[in-house]
Amino acid sequence: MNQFELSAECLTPENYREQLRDPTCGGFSTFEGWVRNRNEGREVLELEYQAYEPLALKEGSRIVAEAVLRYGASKAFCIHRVGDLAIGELAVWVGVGAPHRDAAFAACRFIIDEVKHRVPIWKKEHYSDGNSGWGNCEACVEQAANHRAPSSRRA
Amino acid sequence: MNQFELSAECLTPENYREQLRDPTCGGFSTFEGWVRNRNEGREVLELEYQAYEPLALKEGSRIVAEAVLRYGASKAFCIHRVGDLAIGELAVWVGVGAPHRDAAFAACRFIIDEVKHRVPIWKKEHYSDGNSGWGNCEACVEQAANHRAPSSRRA
Amino acid sequence: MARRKLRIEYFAILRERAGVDGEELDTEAGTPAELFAELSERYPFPEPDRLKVAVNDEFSDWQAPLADGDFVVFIPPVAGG
Amino acid sequence: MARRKLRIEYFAILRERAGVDGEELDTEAGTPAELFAELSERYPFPEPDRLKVAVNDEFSDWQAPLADGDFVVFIPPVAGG
Repeated sequence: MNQFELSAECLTPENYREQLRDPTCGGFSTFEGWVRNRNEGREVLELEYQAYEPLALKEGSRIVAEAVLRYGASKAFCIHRVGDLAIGELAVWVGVGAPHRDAAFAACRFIIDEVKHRVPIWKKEHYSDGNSGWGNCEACVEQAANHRAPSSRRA
Repeated sequence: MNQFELSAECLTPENYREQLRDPTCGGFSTFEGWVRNRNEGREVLELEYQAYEPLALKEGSRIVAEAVLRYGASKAFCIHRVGDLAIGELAVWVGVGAPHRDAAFAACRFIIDEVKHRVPIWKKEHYSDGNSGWGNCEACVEQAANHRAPSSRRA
Repeated sequence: MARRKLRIEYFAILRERAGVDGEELDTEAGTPAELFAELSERYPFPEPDRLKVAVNDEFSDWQAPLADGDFVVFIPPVAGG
Repeated sequence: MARRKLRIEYFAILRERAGVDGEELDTEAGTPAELFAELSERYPFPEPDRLKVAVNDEFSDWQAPLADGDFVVFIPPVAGG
């Protein structure tokens, strides 16, 4: 079992959980990210995850290994969906087993936080008003457009 | 689904998880307590959980309700095993769904911490050296024995 | 002095020390504290300072008055999870 | 001036703006920063300050020298989970 995987198929938590079982572990913490029907006030119909796979796999595995080392966890695994997802579908699953619950919770939280910041995966939301957007990419593009506008006027 | 339950049968996380699914939730955090093969340096062969059921159910439900209110979680559930458990078996399961992951993690952690402190459930560990003990009950009994000894001498 | 009939159930270390799951008691004890002191004469129970008490399936004060027919449970330090 | 053949792949908003998944480029750009500036002349790309860059499937500095045959990916703000 690799420490970080990408999947174009529906995620199957019971399988990952089974593979993390360990008689030295007293605590096991999981986090699941589900596709919500709303984001920032807009109704979401479905979404799409795109990944730069070779680097996502490397960076994701580094994060899981860091979490294990930093918190003294025994076993950890994270898997992220790619492709089209419906509302309520599982987008990401993290599971960590550790001797005690402090380490299990802390390592699980570390992994999901770092994955969201560091792994090259992008989310495109499709809204009920017909619009769609690439998560927080849109803001930076608008910002760039605003930067360009004045310089065009100056030219 | 009650918010807190006791079970003499093996716990079934996939069922609880399924019942907590909610399209308004973006984050779902679980904690599982597994029976470890060691505790405080001693090899554990099996253990037994005993509960004062009517009060355990009341206090457990209060804890889950408090967590939902305090952290703005959407759904939460906790179930605890009673009876004889083997190494690796699931002793307690907590699951919390919330709009965002901060609330899901915090409420899940709150529930397991409070359950361990407030719900009248006791654990008897059976060790490989033939001894057994009622969790942290033994220490207080020894302390009491020490208190009584001097007073007996005075009597 | 007033006497009352109480029902008591034991758990964990208290059950082991008492040697019974529970019992009915005809007693002059008017509070859980007095009841526990009376039982401690018969059984090698721990000091009550780390214990809690429940009356009729709710946590109770050690000094709350007991009524005839009350159901009392002494709660050693819990260890769930 | 030295020219080099680079392979570029686009993701997310950059793929939409470029209108292609990727391309081969024969260019004088010697660093990812120079390459991005060149591409920004052709496509309505965002400012590079919130982007990262990877060369040959590892994160790279914007000023690292590019070699012939390098594979370059510009990484807009990620949004997994």
